[in-house]
Amino acid sequence: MINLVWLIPVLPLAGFLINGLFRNSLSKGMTGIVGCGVLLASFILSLLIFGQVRQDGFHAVTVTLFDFISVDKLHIPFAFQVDQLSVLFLLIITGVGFLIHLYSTAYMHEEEAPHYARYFSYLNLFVFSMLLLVLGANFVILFIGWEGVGLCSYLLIGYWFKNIEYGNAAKKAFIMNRIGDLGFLIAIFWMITQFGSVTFTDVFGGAKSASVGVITGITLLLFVGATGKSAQIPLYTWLPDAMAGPTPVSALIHAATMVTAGIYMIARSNALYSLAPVSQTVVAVIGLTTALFAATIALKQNDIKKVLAYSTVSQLGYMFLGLGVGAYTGAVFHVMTHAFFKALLFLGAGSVIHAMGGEQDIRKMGGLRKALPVTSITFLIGCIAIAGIPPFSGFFSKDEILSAAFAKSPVYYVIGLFTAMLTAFYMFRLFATTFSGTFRGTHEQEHHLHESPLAMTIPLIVLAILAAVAGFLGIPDALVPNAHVLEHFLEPVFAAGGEHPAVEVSHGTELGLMALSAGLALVVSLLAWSRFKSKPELAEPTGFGKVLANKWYVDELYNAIIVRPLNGLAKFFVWLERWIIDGAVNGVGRLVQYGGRQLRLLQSGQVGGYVLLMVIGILALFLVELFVKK
Amino acid sequence: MNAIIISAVWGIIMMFSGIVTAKGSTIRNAAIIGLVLLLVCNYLDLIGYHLFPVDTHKMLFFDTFGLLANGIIFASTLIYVLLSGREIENIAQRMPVAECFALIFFVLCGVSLVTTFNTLLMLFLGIEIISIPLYILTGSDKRNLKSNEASLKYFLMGCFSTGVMLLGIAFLYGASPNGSFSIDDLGIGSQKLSALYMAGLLLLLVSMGFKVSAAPFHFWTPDVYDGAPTVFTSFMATIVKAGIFIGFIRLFDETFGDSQPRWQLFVAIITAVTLFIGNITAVFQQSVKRMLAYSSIAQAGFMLLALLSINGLAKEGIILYAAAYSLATIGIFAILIKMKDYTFEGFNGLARHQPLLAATCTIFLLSLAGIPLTAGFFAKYYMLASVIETGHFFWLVVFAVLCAAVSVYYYFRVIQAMYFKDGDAQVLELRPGFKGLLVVVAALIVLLGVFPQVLLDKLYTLVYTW
Amino acid sequence: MGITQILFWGLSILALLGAILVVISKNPVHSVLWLIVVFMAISGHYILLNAQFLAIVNLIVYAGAIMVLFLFVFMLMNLNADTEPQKNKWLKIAGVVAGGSLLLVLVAALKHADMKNQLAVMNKGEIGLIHNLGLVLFQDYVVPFEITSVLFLSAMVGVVVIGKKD
Amino acid sequence: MIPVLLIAIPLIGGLAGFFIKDEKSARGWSLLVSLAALIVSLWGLSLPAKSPMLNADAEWLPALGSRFTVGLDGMGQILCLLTAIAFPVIFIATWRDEYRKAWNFYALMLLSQAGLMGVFLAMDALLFYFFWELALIPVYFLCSQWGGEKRIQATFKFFIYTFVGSLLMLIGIIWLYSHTADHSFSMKSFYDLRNRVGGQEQLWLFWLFFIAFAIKMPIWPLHTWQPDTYEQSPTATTMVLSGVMVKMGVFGVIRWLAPVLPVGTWAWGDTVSALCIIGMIYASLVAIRQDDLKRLVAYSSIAHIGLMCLAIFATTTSGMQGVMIQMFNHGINIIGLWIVIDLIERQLGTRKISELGGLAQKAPALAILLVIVALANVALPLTNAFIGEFLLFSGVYASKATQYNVVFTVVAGLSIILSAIYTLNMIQRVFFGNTNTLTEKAKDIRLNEKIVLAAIVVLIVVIGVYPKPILNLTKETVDLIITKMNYKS
Amino acid sequence: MPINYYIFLALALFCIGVAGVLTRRNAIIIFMCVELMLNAVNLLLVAFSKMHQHALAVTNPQAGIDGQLFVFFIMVVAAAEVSVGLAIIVMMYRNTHSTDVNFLNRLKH
Repeated sequence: MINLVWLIPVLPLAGFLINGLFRNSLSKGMTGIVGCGVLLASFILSLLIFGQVRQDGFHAVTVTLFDFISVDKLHIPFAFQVDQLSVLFLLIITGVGFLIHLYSTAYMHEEEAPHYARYFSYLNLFVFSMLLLVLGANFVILFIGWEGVGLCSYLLIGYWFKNIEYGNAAKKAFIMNRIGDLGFLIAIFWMITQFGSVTFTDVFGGAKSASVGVITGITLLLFVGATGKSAQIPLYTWLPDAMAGPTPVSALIHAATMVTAGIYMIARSNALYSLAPVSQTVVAVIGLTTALFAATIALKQNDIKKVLAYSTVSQLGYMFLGLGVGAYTGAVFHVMTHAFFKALLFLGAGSVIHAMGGEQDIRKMGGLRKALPVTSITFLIGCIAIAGIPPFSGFFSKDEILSAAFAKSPVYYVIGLFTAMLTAFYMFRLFATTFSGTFRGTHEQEHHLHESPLAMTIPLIVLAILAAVAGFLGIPDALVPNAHVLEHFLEPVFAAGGEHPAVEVSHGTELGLMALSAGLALVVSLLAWSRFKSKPELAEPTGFGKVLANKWYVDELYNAIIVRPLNGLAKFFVWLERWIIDGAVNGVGRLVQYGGRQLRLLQSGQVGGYVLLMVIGILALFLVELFVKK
Repeated sequence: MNAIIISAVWGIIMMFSGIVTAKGSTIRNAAIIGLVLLLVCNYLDLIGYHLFPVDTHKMLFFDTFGLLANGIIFASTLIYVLLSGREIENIAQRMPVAECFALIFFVLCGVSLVTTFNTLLMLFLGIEIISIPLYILTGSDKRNLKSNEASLKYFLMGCFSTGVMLLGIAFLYGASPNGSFSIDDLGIGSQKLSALYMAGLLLLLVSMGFKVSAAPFHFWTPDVYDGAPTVFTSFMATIVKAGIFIGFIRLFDETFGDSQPRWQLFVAIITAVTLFIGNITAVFQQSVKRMLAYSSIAQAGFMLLALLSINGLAKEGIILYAAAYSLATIGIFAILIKMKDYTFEGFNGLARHQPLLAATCTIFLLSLAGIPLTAGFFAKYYMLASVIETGHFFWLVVFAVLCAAVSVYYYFRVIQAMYFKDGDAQVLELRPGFKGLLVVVAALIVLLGVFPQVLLDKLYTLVYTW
Repeated sequence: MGITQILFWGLSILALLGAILVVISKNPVHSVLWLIVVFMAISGHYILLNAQFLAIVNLIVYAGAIMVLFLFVFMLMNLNADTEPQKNKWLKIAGVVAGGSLLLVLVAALKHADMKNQLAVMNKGEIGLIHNLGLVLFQDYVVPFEITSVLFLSAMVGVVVIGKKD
Repeated sequence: MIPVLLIAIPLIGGLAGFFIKDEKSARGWSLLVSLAALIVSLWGLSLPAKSPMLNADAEWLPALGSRFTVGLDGMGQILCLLTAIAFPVIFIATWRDEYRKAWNFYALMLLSQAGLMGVFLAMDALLFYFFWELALIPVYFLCSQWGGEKRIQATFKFFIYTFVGSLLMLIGIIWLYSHTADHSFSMKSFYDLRNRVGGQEQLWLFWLFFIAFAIKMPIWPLHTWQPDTYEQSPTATTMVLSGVMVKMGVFGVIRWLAPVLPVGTWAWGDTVSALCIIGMIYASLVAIRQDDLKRLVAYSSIAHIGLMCLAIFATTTSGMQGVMIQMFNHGINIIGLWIVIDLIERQLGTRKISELGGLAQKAPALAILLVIVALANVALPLTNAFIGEFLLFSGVYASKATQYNVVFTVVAGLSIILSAIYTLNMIQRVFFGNTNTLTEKAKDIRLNEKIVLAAIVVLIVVIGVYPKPILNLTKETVDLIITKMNYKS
Repeated sequence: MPINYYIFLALALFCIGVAGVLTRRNAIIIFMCVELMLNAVNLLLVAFSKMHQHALAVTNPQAGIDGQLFVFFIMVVAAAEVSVGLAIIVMMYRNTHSTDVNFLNRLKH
């Protein structure tokens, strides 16, 4: 069975090719069937493989397809590694991916057939890349998928290519990703020189004998890659802009794929990070900062998708905090739960937007609860989950990270907790503004309001269930001993990285912390709910609120310190090119011409002059003879 | 000896042919026969069959180098007459054709002397025999003030350089240990040279430099080449120059060869100046004819490299260079004569009206520029290689190639005008034979460019078995 | 200082003086005449050096034939002093300076020549006599001698061609 | 045998082409000839490496010590294949371009192919120089005759520029020749020179060669001929220039410089690398600000070639392998880009990015194909260029020839980002957004163009996924060169 | 007489000739100055000839005779040159009615 693992990515690839090549001849129905069908097939395959992997005593299996690059002593096979971590991700990707595909068949139904097919082919390609990323048995295959998802995000964000703004957002995503990718790439080169290989087993095996400095360097560079892909400071600004794409795409990017790539990669490299405490600290600090930072911005956003986007950035920050403090399982756990509730939230938002005829500003919504019952309920579940209110999934995963952070340093915990409160606040602000109160849109929209079709609601319901119950996969020891299914499942992967450095927190403390965070989340949620239930925030924010609404002016800052100087430099180079470098070349030519014009004057036409010059020539020769020593 | 006597005699025959017939074509045919005869006899000489066993009392020495050079020169002259001979008749309203051909033969006689001289006296006489007819040919367009002016300038400066040369010879005579002009006796060896000897050497360098238009003794060249009737410019710039160059090499090889390190620097300076002035000044010319005059200076600069590094490669190379340069220049001049307008603009759009003419002209120009696949490339190759072989004067080599790059600029201006610019280049009437011959010349150039050894094989074996 | 020395110096001064006057005379005819003086002085030198044949030839060919040709041409053209406009003063100075420096440089170059004890013997030796010269000329130098005929032929043809009125 | 055929077929075909005074037949003829060359090249690929068919040797200039020695080693195979593929592709892609006196155009194109083949096949220094120049002449005529408005000046600059370089190289060749043990131009004698030419001499000899190659590649700051020439040339010629001709420089360094003058190469490695890197960043930045599509691609080419040159001087096996494969890839990719640009220009009569926009609506197939080619240009994984650049960068990073390898990698790596910027900018501004009055009337591509571009895309992906055959092909050459470059051994 | 005297005398005459060529504008006079130069050389050759005779008289009674013969040839050549030169000058004069060389500047640059 495991040998068929290559089918898992190949099926979406086939879907991509079929939909892409025959986009003009396929009907929408066929397209949808192909697009979703391949994902479903992959999901089933993943389940089957999962069945094998979860058996006790399973060791990671490497499936080599062919020799990819083989130069000198460096051999990079095109190989897949199947182990607990990759299977878990496989399930998340194909499962959530399938739901999103399904959802899309309805959501995108108004598109023309060729574009519809194009959309699905992109989606399939996206999933293919992501699968490649998690399946790759070495860093290069991982990198291929890594860049692949970057490309697909570019294509999907810019899906409506007529709009130049969307195009810019797509471009920004790609370029930001590339900046991170460069770090990743250099890390790979470093590994090659250091270990002579990029295969996970070789690298992790060799890491113990390498110096801490080297490992720190490599891990930091890898982290640079991760900040790009997973939208961490300083490379996070592309993600909120990426809302330009169709909403299901946002769901895909934010929930199941792409942004989790960074988490996956660091989790995968836990063996390296465990050896580099400095890197871990950096990861934790950056993660935490990002979490807080994004959360503050989310407070003042009015675009339904933007709020969700910043919440994603913030949640990703959590995951990095988890990775940084050594709670790899917690981070992966959070990835999973996040995949569920964030997909749910985005799809719900999509449903809202669908109903609103494309409107995304929450200030123009309100009272949608009645018109969209399924959507509103599932959305509420999502909000509760993300806010960390027990017993929904978000609570468990977030709590695992927070307790690990507390063990590392209380400061981490306090900030993390504060961020969690902010999360609860802005999520319920969003929910309250959108779904309760009175409708604030146009009459036309009001008439148009309707619950979404089944193809959209079914994924919502499925995801809502998952968001609600997935937390039970990771019940902390403090509550029920040995109930942490996920930790046991993933143990082989993370154990390989060495002992967990986190100082164990006593169960009592942990329970206290849990109660504190759950209580605070609940309180803040209710606060927000009541605050915005009937009096939504409609005015333009002022003062500090304005700073937040404008995202701390980071885009403007980047523009001023990077984009503009770069443009200036480019302009200067163009000038240099024209006047100095080419000028020098042309100058030589002109000098020759000028010389010709001047020298020609020697040819005065006067015999006397000629003879005089001849005599001077003779004189010169004799002077050389007389005075130049030989 | 065959060539000297036959050229002199044929000159006299040509002189009298004017009495027998006034028909230009007959006279020209007679000249062609004479040239073929010269070639044949020279070849006989080359393979050791001497028609006139004259005891020259060591005044002349016939070696392969000289005879091969003669062969090249006669062949070039033959091609020249075939291509442009008819044009001589066009200036013949003022100038009897027969006499012109007679003078050309006398010049050839002088050239044969210069290529085979063995005493300074013969060199002197040879140069004078070359020069005097040339003064006249230059001025042969008697009503044309430019022609007059060119002739007088050439004459005055030529006499001056003769004076310089004689002073040099006198010094050498004074320095020679046993009072002789024979170059066998002048070779003093590599010991320290007397001041007299050195002064003589320098003066000879100057005067020979003058004859081959090496800077700064080149000033007559542009004016004379420009002023002279184009058909004779072609003759002067190619055949005569090549001939004198052979003599130049011979003089410095046989006479001063042993003291080469002593005078190399001077040659290097002159070469550099020549290359510089020739190439740079040519850049700004508006008339193709005058550009070719400057280019001939530039080419002389390249040939001087052979003088700098007299060795096997140089002597081989100078023969090839002479051939390559003469063929290409004769070809271009033959085309130039057919042009109504000698300026660069006059060539605009030639390729459209006369594709064949333009194509052959391009090959000639490429050869002059030294692009591979043409004889000019190997010619330049040999020159550079000979200097590099000596291991000194590397800077000069680099300088030479930079100048060669400059030369591309003005040669390609013609190509640009012909091919890439619009215009209607006016061309005089062309005979099919003329075109055919141009193609043959171009083919020869390409042949030499691919297999230079065709020409050099004989020389090579001889040079290295010496 | 014997008679030969006195003659040497006298002739030398005469030659130099004549030469300078050739250059600076305004009237071309005067120049020609001064040139004849120079040639005579040089012929005198030849005689001193026992090269009688050359002395005579010099007188006959140069002073006699060639200079007369010059005079003819002057008369033909009716040239007199006024027809020659003044050359640019600076060019003139440059010419004189250049000529002077050439002399200086040549003298400097040859000053140290090892010629101190070399003598040009005077009044001795037979080689300058027509008998000896003739023998050598027609034996060893027969080739160049014949070759000069080509030179003359070409000069003749040239002069005829150029001089002929059309 | 095969090398001779590879040179002779286009040469004779080209010469014959001058006499086919009919546009259509000339076009067909040239396609036929180039396809014949392609078949021969493929035949050559199918033979084992030691096959005697892959070499030919004949007397040429015995007195000069030069022989007509041609042979196909791995590097030759790959570059000849590139040349052989490029020409038919170009002919098909520009099938509809109109030329005045088209037969001359096609004949000259074939002649340039012969010259290029000769360069890649020559195993004798003088022969190499011969072909080096010969490849230039037809291109000069092509550009000057059929180019844009300022073609004469632009191509003339190009010609003189390259001519200066090659003359300097000629000096170098002669100098080395005169120091060979057996007075021979053969490659073997040249490779044996490393023990006979002292370090001091190698220091300056290096530049004689390198300038020639650097101009051809081109390396900053000797690159200024390139954008002008690309801009002014007819697109078919630009494809030859950028697709194949710039590889002459890279090839020259690998075959005739690095193994011959290892000390010089080592000593100047850092300097040259610095130039390459400056060039990469510089060209990328300048590319960002270009409005003319051709100029943009020209500058991007400078950046890419800079990376190849950088990797050569890294003296690592993987870097060198990267150069080999990247030479091929770059040729394929850039020809693809030119085809697209040519299509746009032919349809709309402009290359100005600012005048275009929204083409993806009108020409979706074109847009998709361009995007793929452009992504290959920015070295996205699973395209051929990724393999190349990955190896190049890893080679540079692993270099032991320089102590600045990390700096070089990082700074050069910035060009990856910059290349994404200008490429995406270009795609966006040409294909995305709304149409304007000009692009309103654009149509999608025709079948022949689609086929050519699709073929290129297939090549891009196939090599990107399975580069092994090509890597294996050049393995031996790379090992040889690296061994020779390691002068200490 | 020491040979040096003759050398310097000849050089002086030669250089006066050169100076004449440089300073005068009349073609004929320039030509005459060239003749002056040739004569200086002739004188030098004869002097050298006598020097060689003196130095080599023991071994070769004919020593030095080459110099005098050379002078003879120079005279021959000079005569030929003069005829051609004067013919050219006359031709020039016919067209321009001047023998001024400064007048000759149609050809330049």
